Amino acid sequence: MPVEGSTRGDRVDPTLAAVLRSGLVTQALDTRWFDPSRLNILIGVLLFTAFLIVNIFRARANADIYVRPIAGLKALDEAIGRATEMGRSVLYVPGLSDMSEVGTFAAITILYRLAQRVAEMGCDIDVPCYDPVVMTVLDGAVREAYSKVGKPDAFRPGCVHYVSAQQMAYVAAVNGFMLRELPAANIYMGSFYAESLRLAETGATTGAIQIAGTDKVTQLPFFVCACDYTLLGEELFAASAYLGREPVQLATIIAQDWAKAAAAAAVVTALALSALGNPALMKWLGAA
Amino acid sequence: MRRGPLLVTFLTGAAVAALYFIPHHTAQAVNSKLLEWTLVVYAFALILGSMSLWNNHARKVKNRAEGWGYSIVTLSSLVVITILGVWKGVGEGTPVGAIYDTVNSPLASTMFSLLAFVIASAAFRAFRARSVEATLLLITAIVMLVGRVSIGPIISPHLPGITEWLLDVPNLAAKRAIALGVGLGAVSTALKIILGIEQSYLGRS
Amino acid sequence: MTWVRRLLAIDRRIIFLLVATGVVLPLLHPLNLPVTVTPRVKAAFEAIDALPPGSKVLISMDYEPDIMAELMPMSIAVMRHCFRKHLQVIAMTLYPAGTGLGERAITVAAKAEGAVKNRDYAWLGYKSGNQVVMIGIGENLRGMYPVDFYGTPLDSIPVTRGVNSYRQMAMVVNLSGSSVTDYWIQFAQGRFHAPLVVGCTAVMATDYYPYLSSRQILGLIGGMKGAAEYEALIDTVGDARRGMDAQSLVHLIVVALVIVGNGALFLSRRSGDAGAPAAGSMTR
Amino acid sequence: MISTWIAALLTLCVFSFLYKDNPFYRFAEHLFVGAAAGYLLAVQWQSVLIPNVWLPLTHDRDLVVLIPLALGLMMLARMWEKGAGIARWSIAFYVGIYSGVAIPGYMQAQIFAQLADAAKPWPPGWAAVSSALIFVGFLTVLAYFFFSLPHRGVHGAAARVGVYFLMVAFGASFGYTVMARVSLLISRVQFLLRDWLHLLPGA
Repeated sequence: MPVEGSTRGDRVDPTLAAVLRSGLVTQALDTRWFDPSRLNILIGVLLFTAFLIVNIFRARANADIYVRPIAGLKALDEAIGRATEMGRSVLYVPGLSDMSEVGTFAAITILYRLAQRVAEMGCDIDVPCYDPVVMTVLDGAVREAYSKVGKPDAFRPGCVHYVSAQQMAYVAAVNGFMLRELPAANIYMGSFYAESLRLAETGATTGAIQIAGTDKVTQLPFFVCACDYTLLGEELFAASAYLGREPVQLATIIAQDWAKAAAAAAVVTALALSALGNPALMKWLGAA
Repeated sequence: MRRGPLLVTFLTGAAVAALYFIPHHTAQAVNSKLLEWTLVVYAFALILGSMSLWNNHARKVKNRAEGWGYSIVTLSSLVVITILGVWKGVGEGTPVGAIYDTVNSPLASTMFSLLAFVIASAAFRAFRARSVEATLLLITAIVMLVGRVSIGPIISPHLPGITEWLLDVPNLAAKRAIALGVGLGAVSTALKIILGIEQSYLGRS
Repeated sequence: MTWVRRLLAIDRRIIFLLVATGVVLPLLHPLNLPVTVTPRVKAAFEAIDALPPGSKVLISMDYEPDIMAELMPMSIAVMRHCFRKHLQVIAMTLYPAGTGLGERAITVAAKAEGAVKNRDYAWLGYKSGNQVVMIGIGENLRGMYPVDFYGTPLDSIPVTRGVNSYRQMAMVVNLSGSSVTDYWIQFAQGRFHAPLVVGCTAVMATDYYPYLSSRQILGLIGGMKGAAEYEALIDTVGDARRGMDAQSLVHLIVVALVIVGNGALFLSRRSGDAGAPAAGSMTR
Repeated sequence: MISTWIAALLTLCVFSFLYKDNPFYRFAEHLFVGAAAGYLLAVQWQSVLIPNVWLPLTHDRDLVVLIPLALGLMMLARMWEKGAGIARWSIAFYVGIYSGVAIPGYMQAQIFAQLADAAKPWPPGWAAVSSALIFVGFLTVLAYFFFSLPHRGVHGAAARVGVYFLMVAFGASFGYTVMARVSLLISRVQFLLRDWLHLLPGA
């Protein structure tokens, strides 16, 4: 393999050369107020916003919207019940991500619901946090949940707490907690990374009920192997909507389904057109 | 009470989203500034987080809770490294840099490498071909494990090609659909936040 | 079938010992099995190899010590390739704990290839904010990094003089172990059309095949194996290649464990041994 | 030299966990939590608060910096229960920005760019079979993640096929993940054998 002095241009794949050149376009100060190549994205955003709004109105008018049931959600109640009986706590791990990750929002919504159940049943919950901003948000959500069911005094300050923003330090601390405090249920909801297997395996050795859900697909095989119930990928988002049964949340799921159908239709049409020798739609989709 | 913050979210979110479509240099300068500010907010949030860590362990020490001695270890390392880092810097050649190389770095990488053992034990005790799906998953995993390393071509010269095909075709198809779904989920969450439909981050669902 | 029961209930520490042996033996007595280069790593190599000398390459080493085993050899190999091709490297990290590692990687690579700080490379250090930093660089590099890691203004460094954004960079290389890679695709590539090459942990590698197909990324180096392939491509022997024998052996051990574990469970079920322990502590 | 010894001993403290949970491991764990948090704090100070707040304020007299500074300080109000309302403003700002950034980002990279690639004409010959499979896989996995229809009939069948594609993809991830973890262990053992015990040849 000649490396030193290997030449460029003559034996470079032409598509590669095109990409490389397009990255080097030099430009003067831009004075345009709209970038026409991004029209497709704008249309996509507007269309999706429309799907969302239409479905919110539909859902408000008629709350009887179908979302297929998600196995594993029922288990949440069972887990809280078991924790209450045993007089042990529920451990809720809200994922290892910040407020820029959707999984985190699902984790917040699910915790808000879960904390209400926990407050009603009168057991204890512990929420170790990875990101400091997420911690402040979750703390607010749990307080709110306790007030909502009329038990603001039962809220234990410090039950939502920061551990570390370094992954393995976080895992070490949470694993230690699981082994020493033996929570009756470990619930993992949100965006997880490499820590998934260690958390779930350690949790399983303590005999706790384990329920997991993550949008991080690479971690799913491990959760599937070591947990009693696992929500696959997007089921996490659907779960946060399903749990609330609030029209707005359900409407989101439906809007996303519409968008998926639209995406599938666009691909099929664009593919058929480009097979017939008209790549315009394909090119437009990839213009931005 | 929350109307103000909701308005802030709407204005900043809508502005930053719109700025994507506006290449004008003034607009982009505004964009940069807004983005830069979030860095500062994050830094303060981290201070807040560290205080929470402090309180948690300080409480353990005060109450002489089980393992409080270890909490002293946490508290003192937190204080020493923060002070040294603020005072002398954190790069290579500073005391914190040296502590980082001798303490943080080996601890972090070893904690992670424990996973190799955990996986091996789980391979024996937990990874079960319980169903058609699980069987398919395990067989693919085995083909990958053997076919992607040096031993693969020795066992069969076709193995690397098969693994490449599995990655390039079924894997690509599924991952593309997943990326699309995740993308839509992200856009819809962000839209709901900007439009004030989703308020859980303000402590209300 | 008591032996099957006993096998299934084996102390996990015996498995740990097996794995440890599988790692230590080949390191002490290497077989030096050949490393086969896969197409995606070759594509990454060729994308960098195609750049004319003097081109600026932004290399973001977004990882911390926990996964440096995979990404550090990769960083060194990629930067050695850049230095050999006389490309000018602008290096940075988005992870606070990556500061020391990035600096070490670039120094090692520079020493090996005789590259000089500021003439051949600049080390910008850490900035928090992921996406924010990526967009920031696209608009005004100095807004994010007014000075390099050592406090020198960017205009006083030959490598960064005149570099204001991705427009003056021929390529962006992201070496990362987290979803930061998604953001590089969205922002550096998607928003600013910078040609992008990705190196990531093996865990993430399979997720990025759709982006290879669409050419949002031009090449993909996955994990220590990918790093070993890159080392082979630039004809050096680094930590990654030295580890590959152990990698093969431990893979065989894990495969054997899966097969034996499943086989034993199957046998114990078939012999109607209802008392067989459920498949270890993890399955319920 | 001393630092290699300390690093090696800490490495062994962590590995001792494989035998069982013990005081050495707990010591290492707690040291790690504190050291990591302290390091992050110091790094934020040096690389954000100094260059993005302190220097602009003292050197350039750039008063605009007071805005993010105020937002940051408001965040600290969260320390007291009554401050939650004040901190909300900072959170609102932070979340708003990240949401705004996410919308076009995801739309372009994970939706439009991928759709455009999925609509590429198929190559001639055998390669078309692979392209067709990718196409079928993409649509059936989408069908699995379709929540507003029950998994019955044609949609149910498509979702089943989609699950098979998902499982192969999970299997691939799985294999690669095992690979990654083994690599990490190899590197630690390289450190112990080479840098500490000098049983392996040079770095």
